[in-house]
Amino acid sequence: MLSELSAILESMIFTSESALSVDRLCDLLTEFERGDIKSALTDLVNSYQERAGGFELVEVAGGWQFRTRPTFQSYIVRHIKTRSAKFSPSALETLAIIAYRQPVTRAEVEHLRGVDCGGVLKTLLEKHLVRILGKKDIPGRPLIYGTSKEFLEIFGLKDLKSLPTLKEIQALDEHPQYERQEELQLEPDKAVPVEGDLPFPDKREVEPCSESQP
Amino acid sequence: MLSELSAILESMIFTSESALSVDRLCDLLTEFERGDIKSALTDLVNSYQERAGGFELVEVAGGWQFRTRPTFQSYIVRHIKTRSAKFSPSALETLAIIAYRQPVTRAEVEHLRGVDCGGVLKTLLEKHLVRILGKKDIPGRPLIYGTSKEFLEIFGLKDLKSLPTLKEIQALDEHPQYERQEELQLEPDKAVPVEGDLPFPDKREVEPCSESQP
Amino acid sequence: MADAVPHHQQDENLPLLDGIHQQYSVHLDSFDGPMDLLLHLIKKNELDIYDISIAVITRQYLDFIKLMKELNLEVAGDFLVMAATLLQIKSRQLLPLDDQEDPEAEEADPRAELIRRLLEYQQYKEAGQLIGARALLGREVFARGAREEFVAVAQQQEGPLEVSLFELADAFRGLLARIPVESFHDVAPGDSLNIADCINEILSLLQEQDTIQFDQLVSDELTRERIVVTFLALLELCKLKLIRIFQGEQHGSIWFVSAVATELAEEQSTYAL
Repeated sequence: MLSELSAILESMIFTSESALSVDRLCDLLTEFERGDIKSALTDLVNSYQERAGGFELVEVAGGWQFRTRPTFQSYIVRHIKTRSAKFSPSALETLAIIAYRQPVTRAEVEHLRGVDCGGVLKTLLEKHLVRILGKKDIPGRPLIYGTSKEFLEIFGLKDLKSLPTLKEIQALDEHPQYERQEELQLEPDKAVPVEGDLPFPDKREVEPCSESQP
Repeated sequence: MLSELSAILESMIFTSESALSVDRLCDLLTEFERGDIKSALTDLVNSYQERAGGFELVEVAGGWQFRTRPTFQSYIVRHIKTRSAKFSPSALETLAIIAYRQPVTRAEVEHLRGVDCGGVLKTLLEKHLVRILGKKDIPGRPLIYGTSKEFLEIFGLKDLKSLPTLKEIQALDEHPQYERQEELQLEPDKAVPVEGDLPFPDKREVEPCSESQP
Repeated sequence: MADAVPHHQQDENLPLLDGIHQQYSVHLDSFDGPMDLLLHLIKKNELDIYDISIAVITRQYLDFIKLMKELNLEVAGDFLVMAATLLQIKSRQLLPLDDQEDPEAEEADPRAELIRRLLEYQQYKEAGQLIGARALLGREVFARGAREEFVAVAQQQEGPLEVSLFELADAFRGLLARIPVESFHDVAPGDSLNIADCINEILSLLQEQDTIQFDQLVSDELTRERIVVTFLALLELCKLKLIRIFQGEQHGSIWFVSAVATELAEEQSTYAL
């Protein structure tokens, strides 16, 4: 079992993006003595030493940081090198144009994006997300592009019809149109007070109460 | 002292940006048996439990990740900015409906909440908490929504089965065989894939119980 | 007398509004819709949700909408739809049951559908509260903050991922922003570099080593001109398909390799997304 202070220090060093110096830790933890913080740190270092786990607490660049042991680098790299890559914004944009506008030529994609798309297009072709559908029957016979089966698989789409239309995405911003019912007479027999001069000027000032109504 | 395998696993999980699943670990560590990997993971979890340090090894979104204990939040926020994870009651309500009822359409969510949900839904999509699963095979082919991996990660859920159990609904009257939301024309034969796995009690099987009213 | 008129008006309104105020003193903002308001009224009146008095609920619900209007709050259409539903249920309760109608097809209790919706809504509302009360990542619990520094290097050795032209340009922009303005003026116009020289320089460097880091190319003389020329040279090399550009991680260092050397390996590798 670690001491409370050791656990606190551990949580702070763990979440910090860079190494945390003793000075900084003392500044942050004013309720603890500097001496206690230092000895709690020593306890932590020792406990990681004894444990001989995958990482340890080391002093680097004048601060404390958790670092994996060099022994395990070969294992760590296995994960890092094969992990899934994220789409770059331009790749995603180009892919979106091809998906929604297919069959489409490179010139059309570039006209929409306003930039050269050769590189992105090549990457998308290499990743088998986009395929060449054929050649357009216009002067120059440019290649026409469309999305592939892999594209559907990656986005979990049954078919191209399942692609959400731009209209549907825009519809999220629209509220269903109700008829204006200002004149709806809810209880015509009761007089509605004048709208101005209310005894409570702001709705935020209406206080909540612990309602217990018999 | 930890075992070699435990230390290897620890180093890999420690450096991974997101939770690492057992499947992924087994794929990467072909020289070890799946059973050994699983028991080494259990050893690790136990060792962190006993240690009661600043962070622990938890299972989220189908994988393993180191996370700080909630107790230390007040210390951690002294030096790092919290990612503003603010959820309004309406966002949580909508998220709950989507989580328990997925795949679900916007119309179904709005019927349950009695209010337009376009804006909330868009925010949840932008925050990657909700994703579009496809389109429903009914007239109009509305989009269907479900929760994402990020949802599980942020809410610290192992999987959808770990969602808190819904309070059981007392059987209403002598007509328990009603169709759910008949006016929405849900296809009763359309099997909902995840629902069987959800902690949502099927109303048709719920026995009348003497329930204390709020 | 001039200011007595509004006072008088206020006094007249006070009793009624006070009554409403006391009955419904709640955060008006806090209702997430008509279902939420209905649940609140049911709890407030300590009604059995399975046997709610439509008369009581409808009356209070309509009073509430009126209050919202009096406070100049925009009453969302959803609230009015529910008002109509309540009024419809109320009127159906008043009507005698028509024996001619098929009793099987019609719900015996006109409230049944509403009660069902309320119960289900309550379920999700509570579930939402439970979910929201969890220790959330980035709010109560946190993942590791630091990145392992050797990872970028290891990445480059083992199997780099492709980087987009955009990220390359962004790295270039970032580099330009870092250069002090003075160094721009320091460049003597006489010894300006040309792109062809720079291309040859890069190609000869690539013969000596497998990979070059972008920063490495410009580290010797960090001037605006040098960076611009190097960048243009790299773009030209890219266009000629003589080099390939990689980035280990997002915002990580950018590396160049000779395209000729990697062609074989490239064909064998599969692209993971």
